Amino acid sequence: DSVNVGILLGFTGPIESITPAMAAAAELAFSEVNESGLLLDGMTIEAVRGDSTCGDAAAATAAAERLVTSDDVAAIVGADCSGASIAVANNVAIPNGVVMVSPSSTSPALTTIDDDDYFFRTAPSDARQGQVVADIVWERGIDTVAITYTNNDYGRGLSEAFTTTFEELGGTVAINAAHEDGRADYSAEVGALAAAGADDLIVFGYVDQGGRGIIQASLDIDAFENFVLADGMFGDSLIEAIGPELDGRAFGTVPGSDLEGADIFLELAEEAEFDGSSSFTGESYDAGALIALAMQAAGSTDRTAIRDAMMSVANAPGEEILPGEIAKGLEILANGGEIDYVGATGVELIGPGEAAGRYRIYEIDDGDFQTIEFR
Amino acid sequence: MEDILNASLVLANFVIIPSLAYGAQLALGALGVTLIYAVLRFANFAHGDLMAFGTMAVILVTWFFQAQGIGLGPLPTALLALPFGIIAAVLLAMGTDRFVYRFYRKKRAAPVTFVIASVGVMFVYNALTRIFIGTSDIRFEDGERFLIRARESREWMGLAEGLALRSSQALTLVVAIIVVVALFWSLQKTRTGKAMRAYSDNEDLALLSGINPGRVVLITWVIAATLATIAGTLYGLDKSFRPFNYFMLLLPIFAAAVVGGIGQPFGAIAGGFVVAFSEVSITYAYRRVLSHILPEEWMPDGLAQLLSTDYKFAVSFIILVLVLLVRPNGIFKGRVI
Amino acid sequence: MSFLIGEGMTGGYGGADILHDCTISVDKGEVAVIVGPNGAGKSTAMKAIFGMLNLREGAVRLGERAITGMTPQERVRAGMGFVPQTGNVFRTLTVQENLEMGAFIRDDDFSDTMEQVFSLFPVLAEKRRQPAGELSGGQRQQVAVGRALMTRPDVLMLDEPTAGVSPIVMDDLFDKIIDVANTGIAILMVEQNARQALAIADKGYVLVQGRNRFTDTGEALLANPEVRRSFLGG
Amino acid sequence: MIRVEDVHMHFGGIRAVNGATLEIAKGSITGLIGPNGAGKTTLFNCIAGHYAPTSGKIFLDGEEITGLAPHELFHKGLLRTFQIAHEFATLTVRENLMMVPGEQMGERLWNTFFHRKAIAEEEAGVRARADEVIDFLTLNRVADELAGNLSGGQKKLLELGRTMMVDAKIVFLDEVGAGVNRTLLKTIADAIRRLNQERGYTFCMIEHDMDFIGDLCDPVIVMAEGTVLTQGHVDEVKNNEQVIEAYLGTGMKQRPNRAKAGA
Amino acid sequence: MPLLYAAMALALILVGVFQSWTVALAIFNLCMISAIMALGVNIQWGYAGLFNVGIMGFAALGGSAAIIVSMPPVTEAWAVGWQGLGLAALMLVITIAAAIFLRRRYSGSGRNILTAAIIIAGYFAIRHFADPATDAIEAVNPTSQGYLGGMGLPVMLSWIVGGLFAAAAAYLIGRVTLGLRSDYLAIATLGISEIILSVLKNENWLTRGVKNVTDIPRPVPDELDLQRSEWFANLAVQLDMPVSVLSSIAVRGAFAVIFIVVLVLIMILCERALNSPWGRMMRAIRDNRDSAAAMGKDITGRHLQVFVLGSAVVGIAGAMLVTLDGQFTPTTYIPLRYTFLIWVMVIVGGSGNNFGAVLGGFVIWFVWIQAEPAGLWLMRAITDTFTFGPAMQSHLVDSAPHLRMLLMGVILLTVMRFSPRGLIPEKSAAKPLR
Ligand SMILES: Nc1ncnc2c1ncn2[C@@H]1O[C@H](COP(=O)(O)OP(=O)(O)OP(=O)(O)O)[C@@H](O)[C@H]1O
Ligand SMILES: Nc1ncnc2c1ncn2[C@@H]1O[C@H](COP(=O)(O)OP(=O)(O)OP(=O)(O)O)[C@@H](O)[C@H]1O
Ligand SMILES: [Mg+2]
Ligand SMILES: [Mg+2]
Repeated sequence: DSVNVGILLGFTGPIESITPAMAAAAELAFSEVNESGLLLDGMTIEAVRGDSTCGDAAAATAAAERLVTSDDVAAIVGADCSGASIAVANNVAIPNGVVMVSPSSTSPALTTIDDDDYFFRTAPSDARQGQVVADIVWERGIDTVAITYTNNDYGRGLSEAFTTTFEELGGTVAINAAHEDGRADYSAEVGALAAAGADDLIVFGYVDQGGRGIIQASLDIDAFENFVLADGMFGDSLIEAIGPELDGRAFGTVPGSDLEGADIFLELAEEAEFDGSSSFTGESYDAGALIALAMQAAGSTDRTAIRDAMMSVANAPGEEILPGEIAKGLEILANGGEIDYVGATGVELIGPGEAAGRYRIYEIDDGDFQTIEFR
Repeated sequence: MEDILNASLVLANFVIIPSLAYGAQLALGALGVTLIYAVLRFANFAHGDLMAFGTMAVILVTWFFQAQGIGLGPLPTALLALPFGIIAAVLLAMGTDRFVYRFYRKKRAAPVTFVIASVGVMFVYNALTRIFIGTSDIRFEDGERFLIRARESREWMGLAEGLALRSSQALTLVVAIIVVVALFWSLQKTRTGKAMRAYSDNEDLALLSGINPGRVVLITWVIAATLATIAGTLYGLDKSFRPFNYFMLLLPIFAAAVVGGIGQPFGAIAGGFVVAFSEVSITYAYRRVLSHILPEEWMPDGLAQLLSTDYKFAVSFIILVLVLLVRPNGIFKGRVI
Repeated sequence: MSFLIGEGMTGGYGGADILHDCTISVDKGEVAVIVGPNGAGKSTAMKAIFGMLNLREGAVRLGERAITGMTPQERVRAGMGFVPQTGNVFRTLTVQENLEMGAFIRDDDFSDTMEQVFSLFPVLAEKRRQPAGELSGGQRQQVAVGRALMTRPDVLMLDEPTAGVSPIVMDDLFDKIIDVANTGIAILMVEQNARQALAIADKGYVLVQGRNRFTDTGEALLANPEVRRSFLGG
Repeated sequence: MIRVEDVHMHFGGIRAVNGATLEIAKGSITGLIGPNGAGKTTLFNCIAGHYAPTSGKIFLDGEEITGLAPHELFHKGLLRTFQIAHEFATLTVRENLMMVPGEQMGERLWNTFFHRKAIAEEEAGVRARADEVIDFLTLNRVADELAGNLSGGQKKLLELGRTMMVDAKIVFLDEVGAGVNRTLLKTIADAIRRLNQERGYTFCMIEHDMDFIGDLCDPVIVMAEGTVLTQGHVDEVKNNEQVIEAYLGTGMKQRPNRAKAGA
Repeated sequence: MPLLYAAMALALILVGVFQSWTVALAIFNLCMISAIMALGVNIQWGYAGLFNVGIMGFAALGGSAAIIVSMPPVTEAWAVGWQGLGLAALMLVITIAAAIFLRRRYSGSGRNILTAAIIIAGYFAIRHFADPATDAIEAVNPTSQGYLGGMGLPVMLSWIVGGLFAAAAAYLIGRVTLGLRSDYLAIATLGISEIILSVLKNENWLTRGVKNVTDIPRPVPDELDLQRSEWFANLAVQLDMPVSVLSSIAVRGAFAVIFIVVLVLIMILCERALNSPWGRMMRAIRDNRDSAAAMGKDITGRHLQVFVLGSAVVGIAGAMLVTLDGQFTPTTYIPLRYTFLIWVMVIVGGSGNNFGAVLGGFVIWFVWIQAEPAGLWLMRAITDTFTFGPAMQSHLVDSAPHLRMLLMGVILLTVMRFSPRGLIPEKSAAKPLR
């Protein structure tokens, strides 16, 4: 017996370079479930991929529609970009009563969406991260910064949240300028940012996109002292691409509460031959795991039942479940116990069904991300 | 004196060198577009993805060489792999022409039919590249990254500002100049070049002059694919390889080709630099430059920026539209169809 | 057996046939002229002989060879030259380049021939660096003829070479055509300045609706009152 | 009717028209001749609004028309044909003619939505007129053929036909005769004469066929190197030394008869 | 032609049977929007030969109308911003008036410089008043509002307004650029569409910029409301259908009916225009501008007319699309999807023929959407039939989405191969042209 679960991510389009790893992560969770054979008396999960294209709401809706009505999925991991997530939620998931667990939509707008409780996300809202970044920057004694953000709801939302907190703290934002992803050249942006007179640059962008382009260009002409990064910039490819020049010059935040979970996940990813440090892979794994666990807790693959079980498996009380321990979780649930899924990113769903937003503060040094603290 | 030196160093670092390198990258791409346009009379939307394909082949061969420990010392290994990439791209382009464009040429289809066919070809290339090498971001540069480093040069010159010059930037510029001169010379002076121009002007009459159209088309694709691979590889060396970026590069490349006067090799070069310089110089904040040359009390409060970088892309296009309004056929008076 | 012959040609542009069993031939050193009303198929016949049209029936022979299946560019190499009626210059190429393209298949030094063309059409020498697209109508016609002369072909086919050229140039042109024919080249031309053309023709064809209507020596056609009235403007 | 005062038209360094001054009398059929490249077509283009002259003035019935757009001139009754045929290639011959009349109510978008009856009636009228013209030009066989597929001469005829679709004041003909069968050209000459006499059209025509010019035109204006060389009745002009040297040549030379020579 | 339309209908029905009816309806609705956009492009290219590659900009502009018409106004934002914006608007009017006055009064060499000076001065004056006002507006509740909101009117009104927006922009753009010829016009329009998009992305006070506006009201009932209402639940029981499925079908069906009405209306007008002396005149202009001008046709005027009309139709479709999606996300507007794909529709369908353009809209959208599952299916078929190593296997699976592009390209090229002049070619050009 098997049940379909949709994976709706932007396999083509602007974020196509990070999606394969995200999908692989979600599927890793499913294969753990399937190998254990413990889900609902040996039921297996069949992943069905759909292409959200990230950009095109109409195409995303069509793909979701197919997943829901034709492939009859019990729940969906996705979508990724906030625009696509909202379109899919409003036009397909909510009307049809299908649970969506987005690993990467961080727009604050999703907090207030009228979702009949069907929309969840393992990524926290940007509003919180902006505050955290502002705090750590201020604490390090930096009072003037330049900001560059990727020109979409993620970047813009983060920069607004950051600016508000940072100015309340007494800091100055010398320049706050957007950059477009996927452009050929970022010298103009770096020129303007550098001229503003700040020594430190905050980059609210994507690691495989304009964000990296900007850091690269800044380093090439030695425009800034330090770089402050957010979750979108967290990823090994940053270090691989830029090399030792960033050592000791960059710090930032990424969602996560527990070093242990993240490390285990990295190992699992390595075994499964994908890059576990790439953006939103942990969140994707967690999204997949949550869906499976919720099914088990609900005792059925009924869509609404999955929704109702979601919060209880994600949060305390109960036994903490780390990556690789899904089988254990399934077993506990089957025996009528309770679990608190922690996973790769320290999942803790709050209010409207989104990650609470614990952040790991990291620094780049010795060619790697070094964890400093959590908050 | 030192102030002026500092100011010009800032200007060089942030405006001139980046614009030159970026302009040269655009120009190389635009040359290929312009050539196809000149001879085959259509705007080839697949050019960006042809660049990506050629570069992909270069990367695969580069990896092989790197694994074998073959290298060029301070120069990137990719240069050694370049010929292989060119061959791959040429084969692909020739195959495409054989199976797609030749049919429409025989039918004497309208140029727009070719354009749309090239959109179809773009989809196919797009998929091929991604299926072969995936979608992720790839750095394949090795060798010496910098000719001059900002920090070192600052210490060495003892000035407040330094100068940075990457090897890939210099390489791009040199190659661009060589390629355009060679191309221009061969179009104007060689027999084949003249045959190409004649063919582009009037196909029927070219037949009557004994020109073999098949050969002309073939040579055109060979040159275009070569240019595409060179442009793509240089761009990839300078930035990084990501298939999606090559598609996005198409817009500024087209802009460059058209503004320069479509069908004109020198126009492509001029267009590339116009686009690059307008993007960078109009949105640059001149505060830092001014801070070196203006006395304290004259310093403006703001950033001395003409327009925010939010509008960078828009600005370069406004410039384009303005250029076209003054010179409706582009800077070098390209052909109109 | 004539040097160049299009025999029993039947065919058209894909729709209805334009040519019906039409035969045209010319020999070395001869001038043959085709006349007829507008739309009769004169240009079509020329194109058919040059391989720019698919023939349903009939054959084209050059010398002893059957060349029906050859592409136009192969015919050029086989020694045929053609000036079409319209679109007969490279507009973006300069006058000189236009002439050079005429000599494209020649590997020898063609500067002599170019000088001859320039002395025949002095304006062209003056305008040698100007794109042909900027020339006046008559000047373009001269470029077109000059281009064909550059080829040094065995057969020269001209579709209305004198349309739009001034009387003085037309005279020179006809003289030149005679000269060329006298060097042993076969000349086949379509003309609406039919009286002048027939006056120098060894052979004349009157085509009507794609069929041979009259075929005779130039002199005889000129003397034929029906031909004069119906096709030569009295 | 038309007065051209010291018109210059320069393309970069090339002085295509270099101070032309001339007048075309109302009701005349004026010929314009001159060697190739004399600037005749360029002058036409200046008058018909295709180019704005570099300097100089042009008047129509005393009103200055320098620099007006071609379509404005059309509505003032000034029509022209093109030396190199400018047919509408994807329209049929009949449509080529039917599109000419100005101010058709069916050319207003609003009417096409809501006044279809009236348009249909109007179309019937235009069509009838087009058919007359087609008959006259012996284009019946190709009336429904795309104009792009016409033979060279047929395109020329079509050019002429378009001027016959409306009541014009003055018509500029740029070598309508080149490439047209001589027998047909006679009929065309008759038609021009008739239009001139019965409808009062003024004509100005460029032509290289001296018989045609001699038959129709009075006066004849001779241009050379961008200026007016001389002007007068055909016979005067024909005997003008300068004209003979620059344009006419010494007339039909006696050539050896090829047919005999070859035999 | 009827055959082709029947085949298209059959394809949609097959989707209904084999996938689901909601999928079929969803595709159908977007097919219709695509068809309308394609009609807009056809008006410009097929009728008049205007090479407009700025479709994306007009679609986005039309889409923004949906916000401005239908969202509820944000009173707080108006309160803080109206004065500044009003003054800025006043400055704009003054600047334009001054520039016009100057150009009327003076002629001579200094004229252009003076105009430029006035415009620059005006620009700074406008910025002086507008900047604080927009900042204040954007500061109002930025996570959910931060913009002026709309007028709270019925959303269908925005379709007309969207058309008007696009038309107004097209008028301005056309006045400036229509003198340019084909490829130059193309790049100019391409550039201008990017400019329009930059404005929509960065002027947050107006349309919330990249922060997107969601929950735009719909002209049809909400699925959840339907599901909760009793009569509907009863209906579902009677029809023996899950209530959620029925609600989806009902909502999509309602959209479909409205869209059909719009499409048919536009289609009738287009057909009447094309098959009239007006259409003939446009084709003549397309064939040869010089000659048409000599025949008394006002080329620039007519070009402006079709440019405005075609853009308006695209604008209408843009507004409809936003209405259907229920949200306005400026980042989704990329040339590939909103310009090139539409062009593909027109050319594949048959430019110059309205029925062709509509069919093209249907076919290409259908392929665009169905190429995705088809690609997945194909890859599964491959991996099921042959066995590969695990690395190769996962690589192949990851490649599946790109088969979508491959299929799209192959289908496009195949269709064009067998009907190079479009599925339903332009009527008058029935014979091959050399
Ligand atoms: N667009 C142009 N650019 C440059 N030179 C031009 C242009 N148009 C015409 N000329 C030049 O101007 C001169 C006059 O040309 P025009 O076409 O007016 O001659 P014409 O008297 O009509 O000759 P013909 O009898 O051969 O038609 C020619 O020498 C031509 O080369
Ligand atoms: N490309 C074409 N496609 C279809 N029909 C054509 C094409 N070219 C010419 N025709 C038709 O073929 C017929 C003969 O044309 P052709 O050009 O041979 O005439 P012609 O005798 O050269 O006339 P002219 O003296 O006017 O040049 C004409 O009726 C014309 O309409
Ligand atoms: Mg002919
Ligand atoms: Mg002339």
